[in-house]
Amino acid sequence: MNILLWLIFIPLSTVAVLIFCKDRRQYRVTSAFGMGLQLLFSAYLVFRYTEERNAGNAEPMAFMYSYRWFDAFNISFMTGIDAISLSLVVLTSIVAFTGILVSWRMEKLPKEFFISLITLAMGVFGFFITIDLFTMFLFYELAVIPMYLLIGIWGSGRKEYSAMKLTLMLMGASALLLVGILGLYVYSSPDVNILSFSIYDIASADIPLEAQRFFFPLVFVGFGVLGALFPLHTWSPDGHSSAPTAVSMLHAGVLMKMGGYGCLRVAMFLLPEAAKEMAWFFIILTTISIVYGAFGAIVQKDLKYINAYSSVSHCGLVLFAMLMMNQTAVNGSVLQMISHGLMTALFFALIGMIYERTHTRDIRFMGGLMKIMPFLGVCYMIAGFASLGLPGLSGFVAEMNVFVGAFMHTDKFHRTATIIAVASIVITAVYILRVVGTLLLGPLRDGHEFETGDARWYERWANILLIASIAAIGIAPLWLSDALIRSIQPIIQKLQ
Amino acid sequence: MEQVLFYIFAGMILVFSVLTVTSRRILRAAVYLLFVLVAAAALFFLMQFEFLAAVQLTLYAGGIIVLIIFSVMLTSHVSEKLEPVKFGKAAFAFAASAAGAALTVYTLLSYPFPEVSAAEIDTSMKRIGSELLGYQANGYALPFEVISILLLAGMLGVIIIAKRSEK
Amino acid sequence: MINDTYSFTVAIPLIVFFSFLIIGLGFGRLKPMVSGIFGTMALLAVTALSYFTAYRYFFVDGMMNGSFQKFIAYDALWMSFTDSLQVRMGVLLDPISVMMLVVISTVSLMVHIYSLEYMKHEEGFSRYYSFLSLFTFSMMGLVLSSNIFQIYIFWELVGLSSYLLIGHYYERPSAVAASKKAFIVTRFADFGFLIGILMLSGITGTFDFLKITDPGGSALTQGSAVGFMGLSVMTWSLLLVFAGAAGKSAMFPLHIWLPDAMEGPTPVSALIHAATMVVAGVYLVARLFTVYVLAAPDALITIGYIGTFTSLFAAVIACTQFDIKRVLAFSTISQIGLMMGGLGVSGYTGQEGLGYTASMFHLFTHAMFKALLFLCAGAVIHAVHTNEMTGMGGLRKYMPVTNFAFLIGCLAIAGVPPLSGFFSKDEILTAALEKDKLLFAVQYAVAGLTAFYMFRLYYSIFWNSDRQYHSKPHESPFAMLFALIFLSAASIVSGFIPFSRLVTPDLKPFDSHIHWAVAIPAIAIAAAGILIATLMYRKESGLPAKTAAAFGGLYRAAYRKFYIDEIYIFITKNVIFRYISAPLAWFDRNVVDNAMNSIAALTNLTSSRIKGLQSGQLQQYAYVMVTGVIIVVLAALYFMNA
Amino acid sequence: MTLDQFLIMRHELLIIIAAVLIVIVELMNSDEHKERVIPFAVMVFLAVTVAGFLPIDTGILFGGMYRTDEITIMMKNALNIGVFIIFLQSAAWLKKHKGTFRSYGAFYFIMLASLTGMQYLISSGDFLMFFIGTELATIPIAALVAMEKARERSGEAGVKLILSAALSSGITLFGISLLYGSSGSIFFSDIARSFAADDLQILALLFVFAGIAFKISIVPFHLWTADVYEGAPVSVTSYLSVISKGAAVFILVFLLYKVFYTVPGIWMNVLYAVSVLTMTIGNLFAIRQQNLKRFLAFSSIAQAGFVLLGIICGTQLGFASVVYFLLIYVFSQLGAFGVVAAISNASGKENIDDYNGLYRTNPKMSLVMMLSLFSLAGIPPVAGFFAKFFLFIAAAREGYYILLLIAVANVTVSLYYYLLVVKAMFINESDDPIAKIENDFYTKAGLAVCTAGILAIGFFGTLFDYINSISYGVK
Amino acid sequence: MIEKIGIENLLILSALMFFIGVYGFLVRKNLITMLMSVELILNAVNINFVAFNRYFYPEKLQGHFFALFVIAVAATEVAVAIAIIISLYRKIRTIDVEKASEMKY
Repeated sequence: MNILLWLIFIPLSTVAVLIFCKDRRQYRVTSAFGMGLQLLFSAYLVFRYTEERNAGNAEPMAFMYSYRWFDAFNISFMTGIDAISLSLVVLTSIVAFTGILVSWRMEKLPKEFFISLITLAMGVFGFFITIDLFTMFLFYELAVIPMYLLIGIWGSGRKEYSAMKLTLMLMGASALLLVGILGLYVYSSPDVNILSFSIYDIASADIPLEAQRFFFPLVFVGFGVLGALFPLHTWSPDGHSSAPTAVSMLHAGVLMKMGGYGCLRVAMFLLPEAAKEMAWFFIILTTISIVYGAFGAIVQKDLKYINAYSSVSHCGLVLFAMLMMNQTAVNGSVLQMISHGLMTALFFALIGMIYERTHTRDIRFMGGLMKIMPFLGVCYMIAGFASLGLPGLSGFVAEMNVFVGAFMHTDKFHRTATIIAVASIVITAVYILRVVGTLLLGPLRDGHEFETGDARWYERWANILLIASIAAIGIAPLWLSDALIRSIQPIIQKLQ
Repeated sequence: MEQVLFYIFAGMILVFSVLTVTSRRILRAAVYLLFVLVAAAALFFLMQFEFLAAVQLTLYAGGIIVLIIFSVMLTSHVSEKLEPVKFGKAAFAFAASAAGAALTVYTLLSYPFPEVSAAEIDTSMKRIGSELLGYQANGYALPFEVISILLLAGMLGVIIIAKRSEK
Repeated sequence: MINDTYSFTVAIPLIVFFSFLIIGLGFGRLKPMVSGIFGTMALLAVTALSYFTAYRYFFVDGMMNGSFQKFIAYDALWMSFTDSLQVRMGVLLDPISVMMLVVISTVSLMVHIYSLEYMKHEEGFSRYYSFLSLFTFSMMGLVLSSNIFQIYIFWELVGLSSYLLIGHYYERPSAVAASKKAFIVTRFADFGFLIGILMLSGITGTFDFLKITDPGGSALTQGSAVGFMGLSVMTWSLLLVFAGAAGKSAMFPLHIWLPDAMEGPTPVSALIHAATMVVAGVYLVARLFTVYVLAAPDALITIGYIGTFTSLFAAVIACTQFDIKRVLAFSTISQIGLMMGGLGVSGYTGQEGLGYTASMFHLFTHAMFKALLFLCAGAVIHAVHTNEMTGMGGLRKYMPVTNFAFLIGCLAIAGVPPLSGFFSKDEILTAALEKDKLLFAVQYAVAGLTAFYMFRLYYSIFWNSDRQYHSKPHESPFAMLFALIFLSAASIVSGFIPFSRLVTPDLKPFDSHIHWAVAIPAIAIAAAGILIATLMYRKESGLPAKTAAAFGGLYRAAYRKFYIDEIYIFITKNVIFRYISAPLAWFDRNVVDNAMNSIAALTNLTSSRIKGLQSGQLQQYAYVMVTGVIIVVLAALYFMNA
Repeated sequence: MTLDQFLIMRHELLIIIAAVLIVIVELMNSDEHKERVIPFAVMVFLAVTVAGFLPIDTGILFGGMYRTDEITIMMKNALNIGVFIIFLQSAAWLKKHKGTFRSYGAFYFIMLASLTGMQYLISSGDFLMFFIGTELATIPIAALVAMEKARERSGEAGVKLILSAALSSGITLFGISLLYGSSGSIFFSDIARSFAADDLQILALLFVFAGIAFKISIVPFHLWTADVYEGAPVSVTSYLSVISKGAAVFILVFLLYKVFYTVPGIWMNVLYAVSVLTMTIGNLFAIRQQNLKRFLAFSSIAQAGFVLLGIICGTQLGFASVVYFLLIYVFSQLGAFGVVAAISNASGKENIDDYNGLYRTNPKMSLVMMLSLFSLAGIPPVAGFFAKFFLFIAAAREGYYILLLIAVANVTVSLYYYLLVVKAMFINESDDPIAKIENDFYTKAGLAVCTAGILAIGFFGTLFDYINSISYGVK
Repeated sequence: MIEKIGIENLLILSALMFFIGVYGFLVRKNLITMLMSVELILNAVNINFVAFNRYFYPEKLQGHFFALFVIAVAATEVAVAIAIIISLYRKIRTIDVEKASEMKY
C-alpha cells in the first residue's frame, strides 16, 4: 500500500472501530489513539519525505500513487505530496489530535461526535494528499459536510443558523469551484479523449487566456470563500462562534487552509496567466480582508468572534501573499497557513477551556483569569503573541516572509497594498492586547461564579503540543522554509 | 356524394364537439359526444376502414358512452345544470386552444405532404386478422398481447377501487 | 570582518536566555529566592563576559590600522527570504555595541541585585526574574545584531519584555493599561520601522549592517532618486526607520507611553525605561549613522530637531509633575532627546563626528545616573509607600545613603562638573553650537531646566518639611544600597572615559577637549537652575504656587502634559473605536452578512411568490401544460431554427 | 419464432409469469392467510431480478417493434431492482392495510403489469409499443394511487393523475399521428431515416416530447407530480418517482439520440430552457414543503432538471452519465422513501416537523435517510456525488458552462432543503418524537439494499465504465 | 373519397376537434365532462391516423392498427378513470374538479 494511503486509512479504520465501541471511555481512547497514530505517522512521513528528497528525488511530488478509477472520464485517484501539502498534513494531524484531546469530556452523543470529527479530518487529509482535482473536490466536500452536523448538534448559540449558513456558503463556493474544475478538465488537453483531472497534466496544458479569464475567478473565489475572502467571509464569525471547541479548532485551523492551499495549488498554479492578470482585483479584496478583519475584531465582545475576525484578517494575509506571486511571499503564505492553523487552534482550544470554566465567552463579564487559571492564561498570552506576530513564534516568520515578499514589487499599487497590510500588525496588537488585558489581567471579576481549577492533563498536553509547534517554527524556521521553497518553485515558475 | 357526406359528417363532428364541451346539461353533453363518435365512425367508413368503424361504434359508442352515461347518472341528477364557466377561465382556455389550433393548422397547411397514393387499400377481415396475430414485420401480435395485460391490469385496478373495503 | 576569537560573545545573550528558560519554565516550582539568585548569578557571569569583551575590544585587539574594526563574532543563517535577503543571527562587535554591552550588563546586574531585596515580598518573584532575564537577553541580542532584521526581531522582543514587566502588577488596571499602551504605541512606531526596513533592504538588497553601512559600499549610493513627495527613497526609508527609533526612545509625539510605563516596578523603570531599552532608538540611529549622515542628511537633521524639541518639551513638563517617577520619566525623555539632538548635529569624519561621540557618551553616562536616580526613587518609594512628592519630605534624616546617592545623580544630570553628565552634555552642546545655533539655544535652555526640575525633585523628597508617615521611613537594606553606591561611583567616574578615542562615527579616534566657551555658560545656567530650585523648594513656601499661577495657562498645559494623552485617547477611543471599528463591525453584520442572508431570503420570497403556480387545480395544471407545449413549439419553430 | 428469440424478451416474460404466479398463489390461499403472498411475491420477484442479470442475447423481435441492446437491459435490471426494493418496502404497508385489500395479488399484479409496461416502453421499436407501454405503465398505477379509499387525498391524486395523464397521452398521440403522417411509418428506424426537420415534424416531435416530459415531470409539465405523490400511498409514490421517471428518461434519451438525432439544435435548445426551469422551479418549491412526500416530489423534479444536463450533451458520456445517475437515483430516492414509508406506516406522520428528534429514537433510519438525502444532494462520498459530478463533466465537455453555473447554484439551494430534513432529524429537539419503530424484516432489508447501493456504487469505477461502453451518442 | 376530398380538410377537422377537446378539458368543471373532452382528443387523433393511412400509406395498415389500439386503450382509461372518479365522489360527494384541490402549494 502506498504510504500516503495510510493517511486516509488510519482515520477510516478509527471510524470503523468507533462504530463498534461501547462507552464514552472507549470512544475517546479509540479516537485519541487513532489520531495519535496519525500524528506519529505524519511525523514518520516527514522523516521519509526528507529522506526521499535527500536521496535526490527532484520530482515535484513525492510518493506518487495513481489508481485508475473511472476510465471513461480518465479519472484517477492520484496522491502525492510535496513540502507544502506535507506541512499541512502535519498541521492537520496536530490539530486533529489536540482536537480529540480537548473534546475529552464530550457529554452529548460522544460516539457520533468523534465519528464526525474524524470524518472531517479524513476529508482534510485526503484533500491535502491528492493531486487530482476530482478526488480533491470529493475530499473538500467530505470535509465540509460533517461540519454541518458538528455545529448543528454540538454547537451553541445560534447554532442552526450558523451551521446552515456556513454549509451553504461553503457548498455554494464549492459549486463555483466545481465549474472551474470542470473547465480545467476540459482544457487539460486538446485531445478530448485524454482529458485529465491530474494537476500535473493540466499544468502542462496550454489553456487559452479567454478560458483562464473565465475559470480563474471561479476557482479562486471557490477556494477563497473557504479562505475567508472578503466579502464572502461572513460564514466564518458565525460558524466559529457556534461551533464546539474541537470543531472551531479544526475549522479555523485546518479547513480554512484548504482554501488557501486550493487557491495556490489549483487557481494560481493551473491558471497562471489569468492569475497575473486578475491579481490586482483580488489583492484589493484581500487587503481589505486583512484590515477589515482586524478592525472588526477590535470591537467584538465574544471571544470567538474576536478570533473569527482575526482569522479573517490572517487568512486574508495568506491569499494576499499568494497573489504577490514571488517565492518569498508565497513561502510566507504557506508559512502563514501553518502558523495561523496552529495558533488559531490554540486560541479556540483555550477559549473552549475558558468557557467550560466561566460559562461565558463575553469578555465584559470576565477579568483577571490569570489569577485562577495561570496555565491557561499563559497559553492564551502566548497564542496572542503568536497572533500579533512576535518574533520567536511562528506568526512572525510568516508575516515577515509575506511582507518582504510583497515589498519586492516596486510599483505604487503593490506598495500601497503592502503598507496597508503591514498596518494590520498594529491593529492586531490592539485587539489582542485588549483581550488579554480584559480577560486575563486586571482584578478578578465575579470569581465566585467561575469554576476554579486550571487545565487538566489532557488540556495541558493539547496546549503544550500546539505551543511547542508554534515555537519550533518561530525559533528555527529555516528547515521548514527551505523545504517549502523547493516545492514552491515550480508554482512560481509558472507565474513568472 | 362523398364530398357532401364528408362535409355533413365533418360538420356534425365539429358542431357536436363544440356542444359537448359547452353544453351545461351533462347528460346532453354525453349524447352529443355519442354523435361525434358516430360521425367519426362514419368518416372511417368513408375511408373504407369498415372494421375500425365497427369497433368505434361498438366499443366507443356502445361501451364507453354507456359507461359515461351510467357514471353521470350515478354522480349527478339528470336535471342538474352545470354552473356556467367563469369568463376569465374560458377566455384564457379559449385563447390557448385557439392559438394551438391556429399554430397546428398553419403548420399542417404549410407542410408539403406527399402525393396522395393511388393504391387501393385492403382492409379485409382476413388481412386484419392475420396482421393482428402476426409476429413478423407488419404483425401486431405483440401490442395485441400487451394490451391484454393492460386490460387485465385495468380491470383489477377498477376492482380494487370499486370494492368496498372490509370493516 | 569575521573574527572567531570573539565567538564567545554569543554566550552573552545565550546565558541570559537559558536563565530565562530555566526560571520561566521552572513551572513556578522554583523557590522565589532561588530564581532570584540564579538570575543574578547568570547576570554576573554575563557582566564579567561583557567587561572582558570591552576590555579586549577597546584595549587589546579592536583597533587596527588606526581605526576600530567591526567584527562579526558569530553568524548563523536563521531565515532566508531570497538568496540575497537573508536574516542571519549574528554578533556584531564594534565600539557602540561593545559599549552597550557594558551599559546593559552593568545596569541589569545592579537591578538584579537591587531587586533581590526590593521585590522580595512581591508575588510573582520568579516571574519577575524570568522576565528580567528575557529582557536582558533581548536587549543584548538587539545591540549585538549584525543585521537590521535581527535588530527588528529583538526590538520586538524587547517590546514584549517591556510589556510584561510594566504589567508586572497585572491585577492593577492602571498597570495593565500602561503596559498595553506601551506596547501599542511602540508597535505603531514599529510599523514605520518595518516599512523602513523593507524599503531600505529593497534599496540596498541586503539586511546586513556591514554592507549597508560600509561608507565605500554601493548600498549608500542606491535609492537617492527622488521617490515620493520630494524626498528620496533613501530619506523616506531612513525616516521610517527613525519612526521606529522614536517609538522606542519616546520621541515626541510617541513619548506618551513612557510616563505611564512607570506603573511597572521601579527597578524595571530603572533598567528598561531609563537606562537601556529607551535608548535603543538612539542606538539604532547610531548604528545606521553612516547611512544617515552620508545618504540622507535631511533625515538626520530632522532627527536633530525632533530630539531637541522633545527634550525641551519633556523638560517643561517635568517641572510641573508631582509623581517622582514621572518626573524622572520626563527627564529621561528629555535626556534622550538630547542624545538624538546630538546625533542630529553630528558629521562623519574626525572632529565633525563629535555629536555622535557625545551622544553615545551621554547615553553611557545617562544610563548610569538615571538608573541611579530611579533606584534611589525606588528606595524612597519603598520607604514611604507613595509616589507623590507631596507625600514626601525631610527624608534625608532617615535615609542618608540614599540622599547622598540621589544628590550625586542630580548633580550629574544637571551637568555639574566633575560629574559625568557635565562632560557628555558639554560635548553635545559644543557639537550643536558648531552645527546649528537654534538647536544649541534650545539645548542650553534644557540644561537649565534640567537642573531646576531635578533639584525641585531632590529638595521635595529629602528636604522640605517632614510629612506624616505611616511608619517611620528607614534606610534600605544592603543589596539595594550596594546598587546605589555602585552606580553613584559610576556616575562620578564615567565622565572621565575618553569617549572620543573609543566611539566615533568613522571608527577613527580623535581628540576632544572641554570647550570652556560652552562649558562655563552651561555650568552657569545649571547653577542658576539649582539656585532657583533651592529657593523655591528647600523649605516649604508659597513660592511654587505663585510661580505656577504666574505661568497660568502654560503651567496648566504643561501639568496636563500638553494634552497629548487626551489627543491620543480621542484618536483611539473615538476615531478608531467609535468611528472606524464599530461602524465596520456594524457594516459587517448588517451589510455584508445581510447581503448573504438576503440571497437566502430572496430565494424564499420567490418561492412563496410563485406558490400560486401549484394551485391544486387540475385544470390549471392542464392549462400550463398546454400553453407550455404551444410556447415551446412556437419558440422552436420561430426562434431556434435560425 | 423460436425459444431463443423469446428469451430476448426474457425480462417482460418473466415478470408476467411472476405476476400470474402471484395471483395464482393468492387464489390458492384463504383470506386468513393472505399475508403468505407477500414473501412469495418478494421471493419470486427476487428470482426475476436475479434472472435479469444472467447473460442474454440482444436483438429485434416482431419486425422491429421490440428491440433490446445492452443498455436497455441494464436499464431494465435497474428498474427490476427498484421494484424489488419497493416490494420490500411495501410489505409493511400491505399488512397494515389488510382491510383495504381484498387481495394482495391485485396490488402485485398491477405493479408488475406496470413494470412490464415500462420495460416494453424502453424496449419499444415503434410508436405503437411506445404508446401502449406508456399507458400500461400509467393507467393501472392510477388505480393504485387512488386505492387508499379512506383518504380523500388518495382519490384526488388518482383523478389528477389519470386525467392529466390522459391529456398528455392525447398530446403525444397527436404528435405521433403527425409523425406518422409525415414520415409514413410508426417505426423508429423509418422515422429516423425520413426525418427532415420540417416545421410539422418539429411540432410533432415537441408534442411527443411533451408527453414524455409529463412522465419525467419536467417543468412546465410537472404540476401533477407533487399532488399525486402526496396523495398516493408511499409505495406507489416511490414507484412513480423512481421507476416510471427512470423509464421515461431512458426512452427520451433513446428517441432523441436514435430518432431525432438529425435536429439536435432544436431539442438541445428546448431541453436547455426546460432544464433551467425544472431545476429552479423544483428547488424553489421544494424549499417550502412540509410534507415529506411532497418535498421529495419537488426534489425529484429538480433532479430531473439535472438529468437533462446529461441528455443535452448528446454524447456517449452524457448518456452514460444519465443512466448512471438514474441507477443511483433508484437507490437514493427509494432509500428516502423507504424511511418515509416506514415512519408513515408506523405513526402516520409525514411532515418534516414530525421528524424532529428522530435520531434519538430511530438512529438507523435517520442515518439511512441522511445518506439518501446526501446522495440526492450529491455529497461525497455517497454515490449521488459521483452521479451528479459525471453529469456535470459531461455537460462541461460540451461547453455548457452557463448552464452548469445555474445547475450548481441549484445544487446549493437543494442542499439547503435536504439539510432542513437532516436538521430536523439530528439537530432539532422534540418533546414528542416519533417513538421507536420496530421494522419488519422486509423494511429492514429494503433499507439495507438502498444503503448498500448508496454507499458502494460510487466507488466502483468499472460499473460506470461498463455503462459507458454500452452507451451511445448522437453520432 | 380520397380523390374528392383533400387531406387538408381531414387534418383541419382533426386539429379543430383536438383543440375543442383541449378547450373542454380546460374549462369543464365536471370530472366526467373532462373525461369526455379527452375522448374528443383521442378521436381527433384517430381521425388523423386513419386519414394518413388512407391517403398516403395504404400499403400497410399502421395507422389503422394504431387507431384500433388507441380505442382499446381509451376504453381502459375511461374505465379506470370513472372508477376513480366515483370513488372520489363517494368521499367528497361531488365531482367538481375545482373542489378536488385539497393538495396544493
